[in-house]
Parts: sequence; structure tokens; C-alpha cells
Amino acid sequence: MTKAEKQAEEIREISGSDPWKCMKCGKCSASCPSYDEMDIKPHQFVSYILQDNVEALAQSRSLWKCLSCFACVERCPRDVQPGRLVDAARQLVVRQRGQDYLKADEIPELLDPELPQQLLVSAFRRYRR
Amino acid sequence: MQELRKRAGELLADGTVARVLAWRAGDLPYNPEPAFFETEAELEHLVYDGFCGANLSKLMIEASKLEGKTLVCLKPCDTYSFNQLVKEHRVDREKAYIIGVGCRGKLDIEKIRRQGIRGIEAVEGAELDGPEELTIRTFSGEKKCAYRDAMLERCHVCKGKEHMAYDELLGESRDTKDAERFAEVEAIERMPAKERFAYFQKELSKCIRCNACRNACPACSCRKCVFDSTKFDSEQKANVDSFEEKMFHIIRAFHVAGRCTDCGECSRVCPQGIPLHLFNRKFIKDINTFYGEYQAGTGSDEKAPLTNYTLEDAEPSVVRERG
Amino acid sequence: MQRIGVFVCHCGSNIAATVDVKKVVELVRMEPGVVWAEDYPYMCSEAGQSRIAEAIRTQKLTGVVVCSCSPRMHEATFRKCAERSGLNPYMVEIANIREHCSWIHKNTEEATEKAVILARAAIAKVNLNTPLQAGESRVTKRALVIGGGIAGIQTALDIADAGYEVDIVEKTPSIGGRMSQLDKTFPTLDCSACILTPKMVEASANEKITLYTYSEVEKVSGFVGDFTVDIRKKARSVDMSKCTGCGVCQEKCPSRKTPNEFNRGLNTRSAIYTPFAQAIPNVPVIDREHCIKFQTGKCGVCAKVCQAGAIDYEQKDEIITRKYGAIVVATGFDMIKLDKYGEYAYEQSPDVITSLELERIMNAAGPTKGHLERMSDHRPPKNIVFIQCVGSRCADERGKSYCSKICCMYTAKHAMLIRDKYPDVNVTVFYIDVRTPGKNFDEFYRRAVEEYHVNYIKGQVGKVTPQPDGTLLVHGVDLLDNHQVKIEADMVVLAAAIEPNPDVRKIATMLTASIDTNNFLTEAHPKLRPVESPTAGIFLSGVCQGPKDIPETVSQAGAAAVKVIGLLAKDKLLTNPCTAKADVLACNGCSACANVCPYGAISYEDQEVRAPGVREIRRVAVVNSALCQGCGACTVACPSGAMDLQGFSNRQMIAEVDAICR
Amino acid sequence: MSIANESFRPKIVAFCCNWCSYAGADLAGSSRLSYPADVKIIRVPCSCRVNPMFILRAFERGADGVILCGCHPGDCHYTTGNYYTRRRMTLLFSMLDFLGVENGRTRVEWVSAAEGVKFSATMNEFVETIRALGPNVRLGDLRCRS
Amino acid sequence: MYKIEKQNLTALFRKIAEGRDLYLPVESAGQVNFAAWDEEAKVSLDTTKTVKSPKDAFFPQSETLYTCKKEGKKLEVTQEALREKGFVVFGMKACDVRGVEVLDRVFLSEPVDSYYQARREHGVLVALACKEPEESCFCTAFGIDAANPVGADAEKPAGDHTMNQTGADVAVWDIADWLYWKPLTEKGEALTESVRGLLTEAGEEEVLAEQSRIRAVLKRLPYADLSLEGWGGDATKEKFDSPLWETLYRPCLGCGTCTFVCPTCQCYDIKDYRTKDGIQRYRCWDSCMYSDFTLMSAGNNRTTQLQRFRQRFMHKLVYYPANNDGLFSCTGCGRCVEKCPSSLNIVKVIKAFAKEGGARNE
Repeated sequence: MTKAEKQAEEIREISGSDPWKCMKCGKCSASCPSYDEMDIKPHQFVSYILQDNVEALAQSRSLWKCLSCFACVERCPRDVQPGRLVDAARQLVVRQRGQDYLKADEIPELLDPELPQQLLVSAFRRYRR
Repeated sequence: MQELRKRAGELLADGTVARVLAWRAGDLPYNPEPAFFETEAELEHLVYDGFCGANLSKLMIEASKLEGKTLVCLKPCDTYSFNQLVKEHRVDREKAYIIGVGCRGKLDIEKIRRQGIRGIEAVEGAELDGPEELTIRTFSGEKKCAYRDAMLERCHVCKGKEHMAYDELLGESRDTKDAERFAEVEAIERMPAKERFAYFQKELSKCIRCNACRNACPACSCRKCVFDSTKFDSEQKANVDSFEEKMFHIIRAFHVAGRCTDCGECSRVCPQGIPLHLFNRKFIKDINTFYGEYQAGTGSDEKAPLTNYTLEDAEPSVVRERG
Repeated sequence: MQRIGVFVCHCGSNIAATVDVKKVVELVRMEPGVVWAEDYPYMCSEAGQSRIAEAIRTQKLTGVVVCSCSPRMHEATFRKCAERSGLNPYMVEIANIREHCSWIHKNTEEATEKAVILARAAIAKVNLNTPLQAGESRVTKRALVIGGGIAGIQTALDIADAGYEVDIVEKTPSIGGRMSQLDKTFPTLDCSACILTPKMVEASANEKITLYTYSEVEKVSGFVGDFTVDIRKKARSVDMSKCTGCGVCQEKCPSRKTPNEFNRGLNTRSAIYTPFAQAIPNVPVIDREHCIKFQTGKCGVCAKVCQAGAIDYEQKDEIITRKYGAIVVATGFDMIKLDKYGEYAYEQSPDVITSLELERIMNAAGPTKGHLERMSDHRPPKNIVFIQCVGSRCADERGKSYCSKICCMYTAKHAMLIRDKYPDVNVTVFYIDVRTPGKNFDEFYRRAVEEYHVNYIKGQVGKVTPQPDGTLLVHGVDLLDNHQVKIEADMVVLAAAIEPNPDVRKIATMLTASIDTNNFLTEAHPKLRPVESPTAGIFLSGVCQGPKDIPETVSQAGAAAVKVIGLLAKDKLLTNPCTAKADVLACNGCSACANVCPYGAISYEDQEVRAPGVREIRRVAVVNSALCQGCGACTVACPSGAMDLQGFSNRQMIAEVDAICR
Repeated sequence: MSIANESFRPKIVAFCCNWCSYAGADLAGSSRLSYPADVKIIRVPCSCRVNPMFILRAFERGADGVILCGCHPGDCHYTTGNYYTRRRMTLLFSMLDFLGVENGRTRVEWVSAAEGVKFSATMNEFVETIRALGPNVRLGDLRCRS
Repeated sequence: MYKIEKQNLTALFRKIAEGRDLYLPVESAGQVNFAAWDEEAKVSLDTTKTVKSPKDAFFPQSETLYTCKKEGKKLEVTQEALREKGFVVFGMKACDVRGVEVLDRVFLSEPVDSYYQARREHGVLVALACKEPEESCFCTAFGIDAANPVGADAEKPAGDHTMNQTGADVAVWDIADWLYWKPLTEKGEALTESVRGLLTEAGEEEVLAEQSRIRAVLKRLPYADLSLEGWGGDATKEKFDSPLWETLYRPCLGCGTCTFVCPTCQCYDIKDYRTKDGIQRYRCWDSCMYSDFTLMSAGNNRTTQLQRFRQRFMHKLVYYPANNDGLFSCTGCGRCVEKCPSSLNIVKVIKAFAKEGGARNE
């Protein structure tokens, strides 16, 4: 397994999503509020992972433009949930840089029961740079 | 007892019945046997007391084939079996004249012996209207034993004093129930699986395959039991200390599931004292839990649980899920 | 002792690649009763079958075991082969070493071992097989069609054409079905009503066809050739023999607020109503739930105005019991509910509609008399957006996993019709794929683009947002240009997925026809027997079996009719000889078996029973082998084991168990 | 699952209804959905043909697990067969459990003709369960041990 | 005569069980039956009647005779090994000893049953006098002395050990805190020798006193006067044709309890059990009470319960004595009296006939 394949595999694993289920309908991109600011569009994100092109994703602006609003996750008819892939790619990059800012035991205090937990986690990971 | 003899005599005399099915006095104080009486003179040997535990309803299968009506004495719990046999077309209700005899619980001689009372010469107080205490004359003198303490297990969980079928009633019954019917089953259910297995292994390893349970059981009235039938490749007489015995008892209980009235004859007759009623009662408990309360032999037209269903029945996985 | 021949098939490499067939042959030779064993590349081929025939003759075989594919595939083939060679066909058993072995196991050693065990079980069974003779049962020369849509009508017409009586049971007050709701049909754009109405009239006029409208199937019993069906004829409250169909009652009815089902709730109707003008029968029904007379007891206007005196408030539901030889299911479809697709604002805005609603809007007899207008303010729309695949091809529980098949074509039709009639209206279609396999289908779609300039955008819509000004903001994406699209539409049309009519589950249960996870009825074989249900005597017509358009539905309807005709043309059917049989010597006559028999095949007789030392007359169970279908429920209910199932006897089953556990 | 059990090849008898799960197994086969070779299928016309004696017999003869597959309730080819099966097996399994037999050894699953995937998954899972339970020692007849 | 203090019994049993099997009355799940001794066994010498008789030790309820194995088309037949290990049956009662004698006459006469013979050769009978005869006992009717459980040699001259082929090998008495021990045969002497270290010499007085105590109890038992007058080998026709059977059999359920608890019933069935890779031929007790007893391809030779019921008692009281010098095939152990589910038993049969014949059994 090449490094690229391994990374793609890792993203799939972290996200728990199956990019092969994608039927390229584009509903994710149609739903995305940050679409215009992204260089790699949400639906492309899926195909990049299918092609093991994680490097490009890691370099992309999109990674940091995704708001984690999960509109794409909510609406994806094929259960591919591109938002999770974006999130996973971001996590991969953060890990590589050794930038795990949040320690696991700090998280409980930060939790607001009103907020979706995943949003919270991804937001912290992004903005506390 | 006198009354019963008198009434039976009258019915014989006026031709209502051709014979009387009751109990004949034994040669020991505790061993009356089921018997047919055809003349008034014979009736002097008729006896009815606490040792008349045998359920006579099964004998009505053969009696139904005889000419004329048979007067049969049935205790409240026997009438359930009788009804069940009628429902299964084994007994002809028209061929029976039922005297529903009163019952104050039936006695288990083993329970008396277990209290250290041996060498029994005579037992007093076993009659229907007798006192609450038995007086037992033994080789080593007179002993006392509370009637209740000598009662069969089944009487402690009695289904009630009501006769489910009768042409006339004779004698007062007393309440004997002082234990929960399913308490024993529940206690076993609470054991860990390994203990349950060990318990039944120990009990069933006593089984000698004498078939007393089967042959006494009013529900086990098959002309040819599958365990005797060469057509099922299941005939078996060996008592092997492995699964064979369990298979016999599981299948026997399964075959009578939903038909068993819980009359307790199986446990009463087992020479090895195996608590065979537990198998049947477990099925009854499960049936009640899964499919709603059901009592075989009440005389209702209700379909038996195993020949019935509802769309919402529990799935077999319920067994696994309840742990 | 049997003389058994074992024939091991290679199935080309299907079996031989994973199962060492030579070894199987070698090992089964050791089994008791086996006198002959051989292998061959294709046992089902003519050459293979002749080897079996040859061995039956030369080896005087009394039993045959074929180790091959599933018995569901070739059991009949090999049984016929045995019969031709003078061996009772029921002396043949199949060991399924393909589907249950070679195809699922990779390890040759394991697969071979399993193949031998499966063969052993079959040999053990054949050792106890007895020759069985098929009986005969009669065929009632009458068919029942459930559902009066185009599928049902066409099936009935074709069956009637062959000279057989056929009844149609239709739930609604009129036959016609979904097709009667359509305005035009693709790819010819002819008027739906114009081609359907003549068929409806024909069905009603045909003396071989009896229509039971406003009726439902209540109970089905029996089996192929001899079904007994209870049909509930719901009280119409109008005497069909007196009504002239003048329509005065509907005009005068004071209760007018009931949503009009035929127009998909886009307008209302009276409580006494016919669903549409061309309804057949043209006799109204009183919707008792909304009728003032039935609800309050006061009114009775319709009775007063009916000159024919046809109104009958006292009418009761009627149960009609009839016998049929065959039953066709043609229960059709409905659109899925869109309550889970909040992003399309279907429940928020009246201007977001489904395609079927658009059909009614475009139809001259529809709620807008055929004028294209918004349901909110009745203004003509300027921009219309069509969204494809709403709920189709969906992996989650909101929608359906399958492609609804007809949406691409009807959307092209709608787009084209709108552009034709209203050239100023902009029409945009968001699609994922445009699927147009079919004669003249792609040409039709291309015309929409090339001739009518319909704007097709590849990409799905993310959200439809109703704006304060009454427009609908459509957020989409153009995947080919890779940019987001925002369109201010006046009307949004959703190509909602179709699903089998929800009633089909109940009907399938009554018919014991199997149904798949999407509630489509299962066919006996997906390729080779597409119009038959696995349950004998039950046939499938139309969308109840899977999504299809009108021409496909009509062809399947014809195919189902042919199958029905083929069945009804027979005078007798051979019955399955694997029926239950009671051993009178062991029978207690207790009725346990009869209590569980679903066919009422068991009765009791007082018979003289004789055996050594036994001679008595007693009640014993008797199985009517024409009624018995061989399920075996009775065999387990019987405590004494007196009841046994031929072909699957207790001893055979136990022999198989023993062989497997050996 | 313990490592000790890895070499254990259980014997599993699967009674399959001809109209649904047997066809489901065929579908699993034609879809090449594998499950362990430990599973051997016996074809029955309906799940209601399966007598508790067959199941006990299998255990007695050394089976480690017995699974019974029938049509989904409501879909029985013979209308009502599987309803009886459901009651019979519920009671039988409950009794076996009462006697202290591991309740994972017996199972009823409803698998339709269209559910090849479910058939394969069910068998895989069942074999796993039996492997974890280990050999059936409580029900076997000693005379059948080799 | 020797004696051993009862508190040392476990030591005695342990010693006997060295290199041998020891069977004795053991309580399990509330019932006392003969079973193999081990350290955990709950030995119950106070039980007068074990549920099953100890005949199992020589004639097991089921035993394998031989095994056929099949490999390919090859058949291999292995006979079950004959008993080679010595064993001791401890605590048999006088009636049980007579039971063995009845079985001996069947199994050891030509053709000799080698399985039974091997067990008899390797088994040592230690018989225990009945401390507490019960109301269901009627061994005296058959000339058995429960107080002196020595078996057939009871009438033989004292000290003549060589002759004792059919009786007990050792007789023991349970008196107060002591167990008195008296070897009767060579086998008995050998066993005594192996446990000699645990025994002390004793006089006969206590035993004689105990015997007369027991005999006094036996005299006042309800069945003490039971007479077998009219029974025996000559009574075939008269008894067989009696109309009495017609009423006697009626309550009989046709179960096999009486035959299975009986020390003398010796009928068995031979059956094949299909194993994994062959067949195990075994025999197991059968009961003449069963409807499939002696079932042949042409049917049964006894088809009604009346016939089956009659057969059992005719065999015990007429046919067997006819072939065995007048010895009855009943020992009066009373197990059937206690265990019959319908309270039927051989005593009731004997009495019914006696009443008919006007004898003194009323």
C-alpha cells in the first residue's frame, strides 16, 4: 500500500463514510454555503479520496473553509456524507502537524449540551491554531 | 365414603350406570387401587380417602368403549384432565356419569416416610372429613403428622376446589393452596445456566425409563408413543446417562404442552421421585407469559396454544434476549 | 435395500473448480445403498441425462442422487429424466453442491468435504424414499384480477378474449387507475384518457368481465386452480341498477369540502361523487365520512334530487365469495410521501408540487381546467424548475434505493409540453443522470433540449427556499461547469419516487405471495418467470412487480394473461404428491393436526382399524390429498407421530440429520 | 472469542424452508456471498415441518448448533406455517435454556428468497456464536462421540 | 466373626475400593440407589429398600455387547470387553441376594451369558441384615431370612464355604455403633483379608441377639402370613384360565416400574444404536408390561394388557418355578408394592387367588 493509499484509507476509517457509494449527484455542492470559497468542491472531495489524492486535499483551501454545518451530511442521498470526509482529512492534517491542541480530558468541560458535539470538536480543532 | 358407596349403589341399581370407576381399598393403609365395580356388593370395598391420588380420567378412555355409562369419581383437578380428553375426542362425555368428589388434598406416603415414620401399620384421619392431623400407628408406636405436611406437591399449588365437569357433587373440598404455582420454576430460572444444567443432570440421571410418568399421564394417551414407534427411528428403552433421557422428557413435555392440565401425576408416580412436573409447569409458565393465561381442561372451546397463533407472537429470540 | 446411483455434476467449472468431484464420486461409492457413482461435466445436458437414464437401466437403479445445482433449478429436469427411464420421479433427490457449496467456499478441501456430506444426506434420504404418485386437482375456469388500472384492465381483456370469465376487483369507485390521472403520455404525447377510456369501456362492456369497483379482497384460501376469495363490496349507498349517471346529486350535494383524491388534493369534491367524468361505472358513491346525512342524520338532498330513486342510505357492505383458478395482482403504485424532504419545501409551499400534481394541473379536467398556474396565487409561472430523483436512488431510509424508471421521461414530457404551450416560461431540469432506454425515448429527450431548449443542468438541488415575494429560491449546482446555481423559480416540480401501493402487503399476505424489502412482489424467477409469483396460480402485472411505464405495463399485463390462460386451459392439474398421510394404527383422533391445517385438508372418520390383536372402529384422521399442500404443520402437531409427510418423512428427515452430524 | 477455539470446526445444521430461506441460500450462492462450510442445509417444505425431535436429534448426534430459517411472519407460503414454528421454537428454546443448555446454540431466523445477503450474514454470525460457545457437550450422546 | 466401628466405615470403603469398584446404597437427588462409591458419596446403609435393586451390578440396565465400525466398505466388529476388574456390592439385603440366585439360574445355565458370568466371577457380594424390615416386605413367604442374609447356603452346614456358589460372600450386621462382619466364602475370605487391618475379632452373641430381634419384627409384618399355597410349577392351566385376571389387571397402566425395580426380572431387549461411524449393539432391560415387548414382524404374541399383566405373575409364580426346582422368581422385597403407580402388586394378586381358593390370606 502506498502512502497515498494509506492516507485515503485512514480518512475513510476516521470518517466512517464510504466514498464508493457516491453517485455524483452534486447535492452536497448544491447545499454548501462555503462553495464559492472552496478550491476543491465538496463533491470533488469525494472523488479525490476515491483517487487517493489526499495530498491535494491536504493542501487545499477547502479544508479550512468548510463550516462543518453538515448540510451535505444531512442531505446526501447516498449516505456518503462528504462533510465527514472533509472533517477527517482535516483531522489527518492536524495530526500530521502534531497540532492536537485539545487534550481529551479538556473536552467535557467545553461541551455545551445544546451544540452538536461533532461541530464543537471540529471547530476547536480549526480555530485554536 | 358411605355416601359415595350409597349413591354409586343407587345409580348401579337404577341402571343409570353399568359400572363404577373409583378406588378399591388396598391391603396396606395407603395403597388403594383404581378399580371398576359392577355390582352393589362389590361396593363395600370402595374407598375414598387422602391416598386416592390416582387420576381416574385416563381410565375413561377404555371405559368409553364399553357398553353403557360408567360412573367415574373425579376430584376437582381430575376434571381438567377429563375435559381435555373429551376435547381431544378420546373420552366420550356421554359415556360418563361424573360424581365430582370433594378433595382436601391428597397424601404422599413418601412424605410421611421422610419424616422418619417407618413401619406403618395404620393411618387414621385420611378421610375427606378427617382432622387436620394424621395419626399413624407404626411398629414403633403411634406417630402424628399434620395432614398438610403429608400432602403431594401438587396440592400445595392446587388449581381450586371447583369441578370443571360433573353430573353431581359429593363431599366438601378444602382449600389447600399455600404456595405459588410457579415459584419452583422461577427459583430454577434464577440459577446460572451451569447450575440449572447440573440440577437437571442430577435429577434425570435417576430416570430408569420405566415410563410410569408417560403411562400415568392423562395427556400422554397416545396409542403408540413416538418413543415406542419404530416408524420414527426414535424408539429407545436404554437409560443412558446422557442426552437421551433429556430428549425423552423434553419431547414428552413438548407433546403435552398446552394440553397438560398440571395434574401432577407424573411426579406422583415417578419411582425415583424426579420432579417431572417442572417440565410441564415451565411450558405452562412460558405459554402464560408469551401467549396469555391458558389453562387446559377448563372445558372452553379455546384453541390450544400450540395449535394457535397471533400475528404479534414473541419471536424465539426472546429466549436469547432475556439472557 | 435400494440400489442408488450417484451422479456428480461438474457444472463446467462452477462446481469442479472448488469441489474435487472425482473424490466425491470415490467417497460416495462407500455409502450404503450406492451401487453406481459417476461424474460428468454437465449432468443437465442431454448427454448427461442420457448417462443417468443409461445407469438406471443397466444398473437397475431404484434411487438416484444428483449432486449438482439447486433443486430449485433442475430437480424437475432430473425427475423427468428418471421418469422417462422407468424410475418413479420421486426416487430422485438433489444434493445442492453448487449454490450451497462450490460457489460460496474457496478452499477445495473444505468444499469437497462438505459436498460429500451433502451427498451423504441425500443418499441417506433416498434410502428411505418411496415411489409417489402425483394426484390431480380441478381447475376453476375463472380468473381474478386485483386492481383496475391499465395493468388490470389489459390483463382482464386479454383473458376474456380467450373466452374465460374474469373478475376485476378495484378499491376505488372507478376503474382506470393512475393512467386516468395522466394528461399526456410519452413519447408520443397522445392524450392519456383518449387511449385509456376505450379500454375501460371495453372492459365494462365485455360479457366475460365482471367489475367489482369500490370493493376489496377480504380473504383468500385454496390453491392454484381452486382459490376461494371473499370480496367485500363496500356500500356505495347508490343503487347501481337504478342510477342513470345524470350527476345531479353531485351538483346539489351541500358537502363540498372533501379533498379531491383524483386531483391529488389540489381541489375539493362533493360527498357524493364520481372520481372523474369518464368513470366506469358512471355511478357515484357516497363518502359516508364526509356526508352530512351520515354524520348528522339531517340532509338527504341527494335522495330528494335523484329522479331514479337510486340513493340508498341503508345499503350494507356485501361479501361475495367466488372460486377462481388463477389470481393476477395488479395493484399498481403511488408516489412516496415527501415529508422527510424538508429541503425541497414541499410541505411549506403550495407551489412546490409533484409531477403527478402537475399532470392534474395540465389536464383540462383538472383543478385549473388545464391552465398552468401556481396553486398559491393562480399566477402563471415564469420560471419552472424540475428536480429529478426525489427519493429515488437513495441509500438512506428517507427514500427508495431503486430508480423509479419513469421520471426522466415524464419530466422531459412535462418540460416539452410547457415550452410548447407557454414558450415564455423558462424550464430548468436538475438531473443526476438522464436515463432514456426505450424505443424513441432518447430522441424524445433530445427534442426537449434541442427543439424546446429546456435547460438541463447536471447536478442536484440542495435546497428550495420560499421567498417573501412568493418565489422559490432554488440552490443547485452545475457539476459540469463546477459552479453553484441559484434560480428564482415560480414553481418547483419534484419527480418523487414511486412505490408499490401500500395495500399490496396485506394482499400479498393473503395470497402467500412473497414480497421484497421494497414491497414489490417477487417474481418466480427474475429473468425466466417475470410475471409469475413463486406461489403457484398467482401472477403479477404492472408496477406491483417493479417500476415500469405504460407500454411495459401493458406488455406484462398481456404476458400475465397468457400465463393465466395457459393455466385455465387445463382441465386438471397434477398435484404435489408430497402430502401428509396418517398412520391409522397410531392415530389418536385427537384433532391436533386438523387444528393447524391451513387448507382444511384433514377430516375425521370412524374407521375400522385392524392390526394383529386390534380390531376396532374408531375415529382417525384422513387427509384429502387434493387439498393438502404438504407444509407439514400437522406432522409436528401430532404427538404420536402418526401423521407423516410423504417425501419429507420423519425417518427421512432424521436420516438427513444423522448423515450431516455423522 | 478465544484463540483456543480457532481450530474448532463446529457442526451446524440449518433447516431451510424451500420457499424462502432455501432460495435465499441459493441467492447467497449465486451472489458468491460466502459463509463457513460448517453450515449444512436441510431442505424442508416449510419451517413448520421441523419437529423439535429433529433439532434434539441433531444435538444428540453431535451438532453444535441448529438454526431454523423460515419465511418472514406473514409471508409463509402455506399462510400460517411459520406462526406455529414461532410458537413451537420459542417454547422449545425456552425449555432448553431452562435445562441449562447454552441458548445461543439454537436460533430461528426469518430469511426471504430475496435476502441472500441476510442469509450469508446470518450464517456467518451464527457460526461465530457457536465457535465462541465451543463444542456442544451438554446435549450430545456420548455414544456418538468418535 | 469380625467387627468394625461404624465411624471407621469410610476407611473401610476406601480400603475396599482400592483396586476394585465398590457399589453400595448412595443417596443422590433424594433417592437411594446402588452406585459407585467415591469420597463424596452420601452412603445410606439405613435404607431398607433402594429404589432399584442391586441387580444392575451384574445385569446392568443397559450395556453394549459389541460395536461395528465401518470404514469405506470394510466392517470391523469389536466385542465389548468382559468384566475384568473386581468389584464389591456392599449392603445387598437377603432378598437381593436371592434375586441374584434367580438371575444365576437364568444367565448361568446353558447357553451361559458371558457378560453376566464375567461380572458374577469378579463380583463380591456383601450382604447386610435388615435392621428395619418394612410393612411392604414379605421375604419370609419365600423362606428368606432377612436376619441372616447369607443366601442359598443358609441351610448348609456351617463352615462349608466351598459350596457357596450362589449366596453372599460376606454377611454383615449393623448393630448400634458397630458393623459385624462374617465371611462366608473364599471370595469373602479374600475380601476380609484385604481389609483385615480395619477389623477386630468379635463374638457371635450380639449378632444372634440382633437376629432374634429382627425375626420378631418380621413376624409382625402385615404380610408375615402370606401364603403361596396353590402356586408353583404345577398350577399353569388353572391359574392361566382364571377369570380373576380380568379384574386384577384393570388399573394396570402398562408402565415398567415393577419390572425395573424388581430384583429378579431378567427380560431384556437387544437393539442397535447408530453411532457416528457404525453401530453399537446394546441390550437393555425390557418389560413384559410394554406393548412392544417381544414385538416381532408378525406382531406381538400378547396384545392386551390383560395378557401382559398375567404373563408377569405367571412367570414369577408358575413358569419360573416349573423350570427351577420350585424356586419362585420373587423375593418378597416389596419394591413393586411401594412403587406401583396404581398400587397394584404381586401381593394383591397372590391374595386375590387365595381368597378365590378360600385359603387363609384374608
